[in-house]
Amino acid sequence: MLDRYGVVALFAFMAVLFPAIPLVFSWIIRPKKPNKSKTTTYECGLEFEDFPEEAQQVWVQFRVQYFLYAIIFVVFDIEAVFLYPWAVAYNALGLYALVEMVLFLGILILALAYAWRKGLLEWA
Amino acid sequence: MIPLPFYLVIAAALFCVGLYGALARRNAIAILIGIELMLNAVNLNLVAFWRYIKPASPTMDLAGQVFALFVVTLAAAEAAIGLALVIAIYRSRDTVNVEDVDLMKW
Amino acid sequence: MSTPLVLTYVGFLIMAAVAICGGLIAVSARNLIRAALGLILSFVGVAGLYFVLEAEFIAVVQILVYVGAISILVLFAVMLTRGLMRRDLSAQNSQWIAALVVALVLFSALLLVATGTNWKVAETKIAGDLIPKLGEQLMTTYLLPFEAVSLLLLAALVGAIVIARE
Amino acid sequence: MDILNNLFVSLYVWVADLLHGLLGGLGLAKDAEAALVSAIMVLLVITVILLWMVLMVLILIWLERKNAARLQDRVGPNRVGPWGLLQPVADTIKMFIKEDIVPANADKFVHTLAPMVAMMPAVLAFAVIPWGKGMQPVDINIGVLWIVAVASIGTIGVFIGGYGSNNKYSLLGGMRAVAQMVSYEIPQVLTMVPIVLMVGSMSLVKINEAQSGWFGLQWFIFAVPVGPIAFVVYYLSALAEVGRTPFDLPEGESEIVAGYMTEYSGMKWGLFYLAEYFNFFIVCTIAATLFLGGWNGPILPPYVWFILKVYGLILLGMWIRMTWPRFRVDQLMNLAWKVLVPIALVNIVLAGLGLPIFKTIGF
Amino acid sequence: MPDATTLYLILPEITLAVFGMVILAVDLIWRERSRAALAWLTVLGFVIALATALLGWGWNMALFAQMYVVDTFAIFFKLLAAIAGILVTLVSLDYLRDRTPYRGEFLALFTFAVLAMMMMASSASLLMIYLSIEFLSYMSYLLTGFLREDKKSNEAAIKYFLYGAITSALMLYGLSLLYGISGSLNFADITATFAARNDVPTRIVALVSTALVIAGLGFKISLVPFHQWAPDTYEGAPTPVTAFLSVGPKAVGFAVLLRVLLTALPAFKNEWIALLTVISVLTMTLGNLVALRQKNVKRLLAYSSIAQAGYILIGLVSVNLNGASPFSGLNGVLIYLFAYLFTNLGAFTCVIAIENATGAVEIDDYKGLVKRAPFIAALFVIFFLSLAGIPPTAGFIGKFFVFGAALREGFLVLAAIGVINSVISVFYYFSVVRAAFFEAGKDTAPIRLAPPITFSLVVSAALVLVMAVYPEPFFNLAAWSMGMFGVAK
Amino acid sequence: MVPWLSLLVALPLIGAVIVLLIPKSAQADSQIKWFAIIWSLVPLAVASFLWFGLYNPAVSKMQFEETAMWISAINVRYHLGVDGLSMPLVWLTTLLTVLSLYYSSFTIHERIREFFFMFLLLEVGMLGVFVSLDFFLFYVFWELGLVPMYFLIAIWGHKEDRPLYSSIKFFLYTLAGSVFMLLAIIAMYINTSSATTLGTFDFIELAAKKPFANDWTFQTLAFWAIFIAFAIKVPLFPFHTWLPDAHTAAPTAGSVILAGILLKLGTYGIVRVLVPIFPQAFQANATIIGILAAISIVYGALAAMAQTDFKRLIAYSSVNHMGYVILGIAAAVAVGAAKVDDRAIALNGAILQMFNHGVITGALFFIVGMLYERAHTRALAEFGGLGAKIPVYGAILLTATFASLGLPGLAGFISEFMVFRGAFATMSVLSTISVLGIVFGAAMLLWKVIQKVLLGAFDDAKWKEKESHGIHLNDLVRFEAITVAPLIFLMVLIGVYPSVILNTINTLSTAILSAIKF
Repeated sequence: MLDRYGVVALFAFMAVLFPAIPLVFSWIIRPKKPNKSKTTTYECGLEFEDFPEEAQQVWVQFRVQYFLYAIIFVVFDIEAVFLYPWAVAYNALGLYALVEMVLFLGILILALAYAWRKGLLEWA
Repeated sequence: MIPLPFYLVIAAALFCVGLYGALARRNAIAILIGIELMLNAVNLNLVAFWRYIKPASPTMDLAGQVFALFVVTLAAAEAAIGLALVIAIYRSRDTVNVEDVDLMKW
Repeated sequence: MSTPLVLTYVGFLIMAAVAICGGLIAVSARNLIRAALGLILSFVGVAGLYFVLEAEFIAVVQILVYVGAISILVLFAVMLTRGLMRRDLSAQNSQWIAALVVALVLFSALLLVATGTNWKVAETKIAGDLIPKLGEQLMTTYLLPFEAVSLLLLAALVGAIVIARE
Repeated sequence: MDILNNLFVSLYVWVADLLHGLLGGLGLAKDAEAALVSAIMVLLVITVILLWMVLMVLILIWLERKNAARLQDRVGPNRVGPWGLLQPVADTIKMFIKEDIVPANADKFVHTLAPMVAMMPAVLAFAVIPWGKGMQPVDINIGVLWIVAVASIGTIGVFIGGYGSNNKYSLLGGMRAVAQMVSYEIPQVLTMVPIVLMVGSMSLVKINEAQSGWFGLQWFIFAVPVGPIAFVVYYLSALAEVGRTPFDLPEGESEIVAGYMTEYSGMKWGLFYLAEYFNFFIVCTIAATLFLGGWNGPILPPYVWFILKVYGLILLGMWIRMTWPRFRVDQLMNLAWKVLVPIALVNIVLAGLGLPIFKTIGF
Repeated sequence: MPDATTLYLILPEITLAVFGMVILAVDLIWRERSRAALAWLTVLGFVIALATALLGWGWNMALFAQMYVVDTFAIFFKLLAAIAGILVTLVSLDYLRDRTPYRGEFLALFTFAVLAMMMMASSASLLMIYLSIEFLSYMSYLLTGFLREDKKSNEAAIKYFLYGAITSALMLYGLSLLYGISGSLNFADITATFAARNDVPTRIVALVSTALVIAGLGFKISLVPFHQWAPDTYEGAPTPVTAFLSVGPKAVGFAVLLRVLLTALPAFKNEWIALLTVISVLTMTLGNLVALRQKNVKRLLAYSSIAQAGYILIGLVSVNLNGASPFSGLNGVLIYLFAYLFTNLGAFTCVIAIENATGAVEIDDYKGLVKRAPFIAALFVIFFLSLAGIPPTAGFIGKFFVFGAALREGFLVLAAIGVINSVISVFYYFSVVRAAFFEAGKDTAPIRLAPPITFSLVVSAALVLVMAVYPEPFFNLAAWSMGMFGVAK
Repeated sequence: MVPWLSLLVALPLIGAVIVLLIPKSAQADSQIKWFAIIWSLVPLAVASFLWFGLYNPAVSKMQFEETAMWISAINVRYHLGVDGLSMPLVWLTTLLTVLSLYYSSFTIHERIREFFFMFLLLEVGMLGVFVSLDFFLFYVFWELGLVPMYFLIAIWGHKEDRPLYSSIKFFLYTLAGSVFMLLAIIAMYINTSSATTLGTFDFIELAAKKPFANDWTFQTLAFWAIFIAFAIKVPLFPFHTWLPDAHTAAPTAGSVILAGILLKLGTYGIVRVLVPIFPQAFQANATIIGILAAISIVYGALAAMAQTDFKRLIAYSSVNHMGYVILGIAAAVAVGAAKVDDRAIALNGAILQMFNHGVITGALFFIVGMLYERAHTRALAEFGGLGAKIPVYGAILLTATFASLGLPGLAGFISEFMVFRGAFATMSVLSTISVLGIVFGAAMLLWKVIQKVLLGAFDDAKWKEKESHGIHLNDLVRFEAITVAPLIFLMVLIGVYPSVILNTINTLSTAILSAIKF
């Protein structure tokens, strides 16, 4: 008799183990013959060594768009967190809970509308 | 049950680790990481208290859990705002190192 | 000690170790991505502790929000700002010793509080599903913070976008 | 019939009893023995599930390639084994023995960690999936959220895979993949809310049970209009989240080489690949559970119904993959935020309004 | 579902929430055309909030399961918040015009900031306190960093943010301990717990958590040693925001501190008095001494506002609600805050008026100001006199009651340190006056005042003088506001 | 019932506002000047009418009292009234204001509007202090006078004498003292209040209630807090260091008011507040105060002697002269087997000396100012033989100097004599030492002023040379003569007929002393 979360814990244990086993196994049996050419970074046919020193440090200037997406995502993710207990309890609560949730959602829809209208959802 | 202080000690340790990170790091994002650790530690405290301290009302009082839920939410908002500020300063100053951010004296 | 208790201890200790180790990595790793990974590890450990505490909702929220969302935010921010990360600089600033002292002093104070206080502990069994109760309380007792937090999220979103956008 | 319906449950009980008998001789304390038995049983179950899943994936790969070939008027794999059935096995062996090439400047530790992290959520998600009546490893009251939560760990695997390779294509691919995955996580999460609302629980078992009426045909997909809308939104966003064509931009070969997997080879690549199929499989099981009644269905045993539904969804996904062109990145994001999210939100309100109405008319 | 009474009592909050969202929405819909209208819409919102806040006058209700209290004390701070909102909105109009295209967002966030202030004033639960403080903090961070292209603004915001986040985490830990010891989030239960338990470990918990809470709130009110953010933030933030930060969060920070200390932790009065006395002395002295060296007016006012917090704290540590003495400490704090609101906003409005015209914020740039803008120069003197506590200005009345309370409690040394500090402060305040009046400047072009700025200047100056000449109503206001603490008028 | 005192205080305020409102134009400056001068005559007229017309010198009680509740919560009242102590000072204030404004209208050339505004505001402050009978109100007026004086020194001060430094020094010194007084005021209020009754700020009630009667420590603390505030203003050694700086830097009119009135605020406060309210503490500390006074007297004289700057010399002589006032007060209150008459004489002398010093030093500062206007220097070494060169000026300077050093027949003699006459009874040793101060003072004035400036050889060549730079040593012109004439007249009048004022003072002194138990 294990607690429910004991089972989950065993799953977590296996989640670590399961990907590790083939990795270890293949590490044992596979050949290891690295050379310079193999270990260069893939550059669409260009030789990595040709690049100046600072370019070998891989850094691409990412656009802030990604981050803005992440912000919007975080906000809605949290919204979802609040939606679930509400949904579970909804049956017991009655219609006023709907009103409250619509308020909550309305406020966040405004956030979505803001992002939309300001063009943040365009991947330009 | 495991004694409550076990949790509290872990939370305190985590909190102080976070505090150290927040105070000792150079990079603004690293400081933020420390702060997130601190908030996390507090949440652990709250949940542990919720579980162990006799609830104030006969129906199961979820105050601690609810508080923790809100702390999670606020931590997310805080991270969003803080990182936005970090990005803004990176853009204008090419650094996220708090020691380089010294247009004005601390 | 009964076996379930032993197992609980084992779970607790593992999760606590994960949380603390993650935290240590997070504050000491030079590479910010690794620091962020340490942070995630710590989040996972704390989530595990929540499971041990039978606060499964908070645990899963912890994973969803912290691991799934906040860490993404952090990782993106690191990527966006990493161009000029100087490798020659140490990760710690000049006052790290002071910081260490502060943290240790605080820790000893908190340790004293945690262990020296008579917390009025009660052993309560959690019967049944608490999530409906949680939802109910969110809609009644905690209605005000619930609605306020949505405003806060709206404002934070708008503000963060204004600040961060190009 | 009953035996057939409860085949696996009976098997489980029988093995557990056997174990009890075997361990009885050790003279352990009673609760320790029980714990040990159930631990072993759980590990067994996990192993069975994972082996079964690997097998399924091999079949899936074969199926997909065959299907693709058929639809595109080709033959597909046909050399290894009958109808090329052993092709995936050969591929697997190749993966094991292939050299693992790590770029020189890469963050080796992170590079190795990434495929493992990508794999983890898939395994964790299996913990709550109900394969048939009484055939779920564990029934927790946060089942639905659990799936979403662990799935979100996968994004980190993808991200650090991109980062750990120290290659700008990988990095770009990783970032894109993450942006896409998180974007589609939102409609996916939101669209499950109406189901939870109708059931009043997040437990996947309860959700199954709630769909058991009408001779096993009270599926939520029939709960017009909320159900079908939710299903479509879920299915599309799930496909997108697991990066299936036409949503496979992150690894669009023609655009950014192979995305975050560019620098991966050998078993690590294999793990990513496996995880992708696992995830695809998982979202199909969730879709089946939430909207298609899970194991519910007349006549046939529950687990058969379940597998049938899952396979149906998988085939649907493959069909979509074969026939639709790839989305552009802007279309992709537009679809998520400007179409699916608003629809899902409206759907929630609809469900909230509809439920009391249905209740009053005694539905 | 909240009942009608509840909705009635939280009307000001509802108003501000609605207005904040409407401003955002209008900005989204109209874009270009709405710019000027938005500001007036914001002002309208604050005016309505002010009016509706008064509706709750005389009520003493705990709403939302005791988490949210609408009493005269809260209403006092709501009035304060609304007034600050109106004045700051008015002065920010011209300032923002050339500096940011995101004015709709600015006004919306600002409205939310004022909303958060109101929520802080009413919070009577650990959860609400944390939530509202964070709400206000986030809005403050964002408003501080609102000038994205301005390096100083960025820097100010990031420093503010990092300090704020660390201290609020500390405070949160303190709050969690309070929850742990009492098992409840509500102040009433916490008080009851501490009334019932008085053993040494409990006292230690209370002490540690009080110290941590003071750290968090001390950040908001810029108490030493949690003040380091203030000078940089004040200097770098958009000046209207600086003006707001110097009065708004500070005032409600005190509101929360008062409520926490007086309703949740009265059992540990001796402990927190000892702690706060030290902090008060440090705050006054450090603020004043460092202010002496400042060359930038915004920075100077930042240190000044640190020092002012120290004075106000004198009133807090001298709280003695027994008897009907006019020197109860609490009313000193309230009157002081009210006086400080108008004074400091007025002083900052002068700074903004000059900055709008010339872009200058250094003391040296103020040379010859009296020739260019005699009106502003004269008002500067009035506001500085008030800040220094010299009659006949509002600041004097504030100091009078604060120091009076210290004397009543026998804190002679504290009061003496306080008055010595106020003498020191004259020196740096007058360094601005000196530049403005006695030294010749290069530029002599007259400075024009925009009507909204003139209006708020006149209002501030008038109130600064009126409070001194006719303090009776303000005294009564403060006295009524203390009703919740069981002090009869 | 005419609210005379309110009127008196309000008039300059109204004038100040009108000055601000006079529209800008080419003639605005002269309009402002003449308006302000004429307007300032009104308070003088009112004050004269009150003193010589309505005031009853035989009554020791407050006259023309006005009372109204101001802040009921703390029992602050708008309470005005004058008695024999304040009446002469009120009158002197209005007089010196008129003279200063008149003189300034000829000598101030820049920022006219602000100057006259500040000056009228200053008059409000000074009058307010003299007429208010509520400590709160008193304090407000007390501080109100600070700001205009600060601006007067800083803006119109002599640029070469560091006016900015001097003005802020003046401001901070005074403020530093007065904030402690504020604390004492509040403490007295709290002490006189109880759980059920409000305390009081009223001078008369405070004198009756005697706060801290049972708390010696607190009484002493409060006493000293208030005393130091006043002593700084007087200024008494060792709080005097602001004075020479402020005087040298201030414009002539500013110096006149500073010496003539503002210094009196300190001694006025001591008599008004400390003597009636803290008689015990005063008695106990009278010796210390007497010693400080004696030091002030001697030190002031010696320091004056060491000066090379004419104005600084006068400034230090003020330290010396105000020392007499303090000595007189201290002696009047000190414990000792003195007759009440002796005490009354000492106190009368002290109060009269206040008035006289205002007249004499006011005049002296005018006179120095006039010389400075001509010579653009105040260095004593530069002058010599002026008596012959500019005789009218010389005569006036001579008169004022003699009045200052106490030549019989002139004002200074009467009051100084009375102070010593009374003080010997209780403080014989200190008085004896202080007489040295008189000697030094006389020597200083005779040597430094009369001998060096008026007598001696006039350096023709030097002044010829200076004439090429536009410096002309002319004799007094009409406006200057008009300015000093009333003061010279007063010196003589009081010198020969002191009763005009002593009558008023004596009633009060007797009343004050009779209220004290010896």
